[in-house]
Amino acid sequence: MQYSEKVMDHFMNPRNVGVIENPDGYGKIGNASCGDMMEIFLRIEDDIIKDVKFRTFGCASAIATSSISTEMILGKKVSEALEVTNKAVAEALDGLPPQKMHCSVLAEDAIKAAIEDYLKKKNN
Amino acid sequence: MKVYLDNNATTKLCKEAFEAMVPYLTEYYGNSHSMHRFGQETGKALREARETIANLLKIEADELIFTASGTEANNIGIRGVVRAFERRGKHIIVSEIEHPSVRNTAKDLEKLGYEVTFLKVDKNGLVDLEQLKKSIRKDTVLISVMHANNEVGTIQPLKEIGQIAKGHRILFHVDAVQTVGKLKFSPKDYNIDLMSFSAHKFYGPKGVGALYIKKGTRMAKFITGGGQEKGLRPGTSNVAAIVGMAKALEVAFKNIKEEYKKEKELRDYFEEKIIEKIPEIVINSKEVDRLPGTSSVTFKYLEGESILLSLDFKGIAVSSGSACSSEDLHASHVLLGMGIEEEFAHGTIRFSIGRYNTKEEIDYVINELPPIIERLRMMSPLWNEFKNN
Amino acid sequence: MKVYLDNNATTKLCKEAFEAMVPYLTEYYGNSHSMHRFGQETGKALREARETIANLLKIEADELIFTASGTEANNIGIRGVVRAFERRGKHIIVSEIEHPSVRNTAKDLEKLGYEVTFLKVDKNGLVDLEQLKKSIRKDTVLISVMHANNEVGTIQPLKEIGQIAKGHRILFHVDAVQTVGKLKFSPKDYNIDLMSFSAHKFYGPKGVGALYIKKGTRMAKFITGGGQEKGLRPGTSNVAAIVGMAKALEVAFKNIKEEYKKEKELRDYFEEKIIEKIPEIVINSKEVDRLPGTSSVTFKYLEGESILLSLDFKGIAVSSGSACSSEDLHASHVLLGMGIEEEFAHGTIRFSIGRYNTKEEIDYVINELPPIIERLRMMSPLWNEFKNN
Ligand SMILES: Cc1ncc(COP(=O)(O)O)c(C=O)c1O
Ligand SMILES: Cc1ncc(COP(=O)(O)O)c(C=O)c1O
Ligand code: FES
Ligand code: FES
Repeated sequence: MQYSEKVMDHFMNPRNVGVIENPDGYGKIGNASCGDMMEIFLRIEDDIIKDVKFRTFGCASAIATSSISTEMILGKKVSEALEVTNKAVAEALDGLPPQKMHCSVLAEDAIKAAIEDYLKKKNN
Repeated sequence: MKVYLDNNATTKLCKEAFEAMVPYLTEYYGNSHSMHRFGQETGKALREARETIANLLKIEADELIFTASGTEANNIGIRGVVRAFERRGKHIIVSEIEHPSVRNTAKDLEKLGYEVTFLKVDKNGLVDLEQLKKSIRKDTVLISVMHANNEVGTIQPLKEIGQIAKGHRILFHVDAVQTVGKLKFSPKDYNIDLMSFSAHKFYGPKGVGALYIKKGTRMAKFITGGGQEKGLRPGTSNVAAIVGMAKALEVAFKNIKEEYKKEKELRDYFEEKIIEKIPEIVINSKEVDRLPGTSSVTFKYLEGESILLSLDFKGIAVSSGSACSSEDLHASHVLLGMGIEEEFAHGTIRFSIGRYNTKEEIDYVINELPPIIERLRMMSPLWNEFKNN
Repeated sequence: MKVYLDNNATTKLCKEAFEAMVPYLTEYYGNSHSMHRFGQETGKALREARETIANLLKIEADELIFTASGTEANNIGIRGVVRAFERRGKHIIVSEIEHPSVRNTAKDLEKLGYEVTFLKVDKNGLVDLEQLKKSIRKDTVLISVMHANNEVGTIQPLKEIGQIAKGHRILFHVDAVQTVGKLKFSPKDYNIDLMSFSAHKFYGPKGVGALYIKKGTRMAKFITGGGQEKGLRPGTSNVAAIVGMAKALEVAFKNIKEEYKKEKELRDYFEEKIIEKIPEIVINSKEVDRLPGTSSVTFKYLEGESILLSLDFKGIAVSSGSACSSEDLHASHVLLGMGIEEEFAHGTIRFSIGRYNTKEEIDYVINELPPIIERLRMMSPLWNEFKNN
């Protein structure tokens, strides 16, 4: 099994690692016993993602997909961010080994969860 | 710097073995079972290699068959006796932490109508002798327990197990792939009936292993073909590799005690330093007799593949017990069998020190490891949860 | 002079293959399934070797698993499918003249509850297609027929057999150990589902073979262990040998037609001359398509071992179909299967010419052989009986 250079780059130099205090949206997905967990923090103004931070426990593929997906949603409208699929994330990384495709779902799900959290807060 | 700390996976072929092999890869190529001179040249080499290994292991040359790997030796040994002893009974006992070549063989035997008891191990990976005794039945024909575990290095009490087996007239198979060439012993020391080993674990070539079969042990054939290796492992003999195996074992035995000491010192030094420098780690099986060069370290709140690749980026080669770096996405059954929680099994890394490692290399690892762990933990939600509680 | 005419038994490793192997016996030693760089280096070599061989055989890389020998490939292939298709039926068909690695596997399957039809062959060693058709039953799951026979060189009508198999939706296994690297073909040409071959027959290293498994073929595991080679041939990959195999096949394919022509010319020249010089001999399978370098000669009223050793004394290496030079003291089942009388089977010698033989060497054999035969016949009561009648 071999990772693309892009995966290795995002794994070794992940973008947007960290936390946002009092985030507008927060999502946490995964299960430590399965070997993966991701949390994502969003700061949203006027339905636009102004800032995003993440933390991930998992393999190189999990960390790289987390990293690149934060780049992909930064500056986007919430509705656009919801359209980011795990396939698009994998493609942006120049592909993932087949047995690692499942890790890319983690990022997609975490983004969705954070946006749902944001929408729920907003509607309350 | 490049530091190879994956010597339990495979080792570098030693120069002596390579040089011993070269003539059999160039000049001497006859089939060792042919009657003509081309065959006699290689036939003689085959005989001598068998004698060399037999002498080192204090067995008879006649008690040794060459195989293509440790895996094959395990299959031929286990499947060969259970089939030969089918009429006496169809129950076998294997430990919970065997290598897949024993474990999956036992599982396949279950499908084929045999019954298997998987022996539990304690938190250090030691089998429970009381459970072993209780598991023995009238129809038990085989006990198979590995000598040292490849992931954590735990050395099993073979002497006691061998006595139990002998007392019940049950055959005793040992997967000694991790110990032959590292520890000095003979299968005769432990009442072993069948013992598997593999050259590439002791600086011999890949693609060759052997099975010790105690004289008089009834065996059915597993792989069928011509008459080579008593008909138990047919196929044109791989003389070059066998010669390399014998030479490698000879070299390994020459300094076996010094080598043991050196590896243990490096390993102990390594562990002492990283315990000092890195919080929240566990050294597995530390309390029991282990392989001298093996260090299994659980880095809590981390996933192994990410550690492995980060180390690799620095030129350091290790292996991981994480599901994420395994083919079937299951966490190591060895670590789980020892009662390590799944979450922590994921974060377990095996450092295996070998003959060619130096103190300088270990120092390099000791320096590179802490910042890697810190960086990854900063990213880990689990670590941050832990820190905040 | 030393003349090696036992190329059907095994061949000399070619220089190109040896040189391709050396880096993987010295510098690159990582486990090809490890994630670190040491493993990626060898993993890449393994992938490339698989692709090279697949390209030459016009199959997909994914359809090839590496084994330790032709024998193992035959066992994994045959036992793998019969177990996988057990529910559909338990009848298989194999030819009467298979190599022991197929023949004894079929016989073992009989013991395990399968039914085997052994297909008769004619005096040239060709299977009877009519008998094949008649042997097919509702529960037939596999036909296994070798491509070329190792003793007499007879090439079977694989195209026709493949069509028959396909027509009945029966799997078709071919032991192509004697033809891969000598004849240019693809398993796709003949509707083959499984095909075994072995590197040491085409100037590659001993200890490595391969099994072609047509995409989508259901296979049960024969040997169990880790996940290597799709779990069908577990054990640490022998990368050096696999790299050598790929290189050897590449070299063999480069001049495959010229080589065929050269060997055939030498062989035909040899046969012409000895027919001229030696009375009462029979060239077996002369009337049919044979391997180019194989010459099976029956020296009537003589016993093979004595010929073999007399030739060996002159530096000439051949093999014999005599019971006396076999381990089980049975005359060759191939020769007997072809209807050759036991008495004559004993006096049959296989001369197998290969890449490195020269016309000069053949001339030497042509000169040395007649006096040897004459001397031995002088001693033989059978010969004298014959002469006096
Ligand atoms: C036709 C045939 N099949 C199978 C084999 C077995 O090959 P190996 O020696 O690689 O196991 C041989 C050669 O010995 C052979 O000639
Ligand atoms: C304990 C143990 N048994 C068996 C094996 C299998 O050996 P091989 O790779 O030679 O088949 C290994 C190594 O992979 C091992 O560590
Ligand atoms: S997080 Fe386990 S495989 Fe990616
Ligand atoms: S005559 Fe001696 S074995 Fe046949």
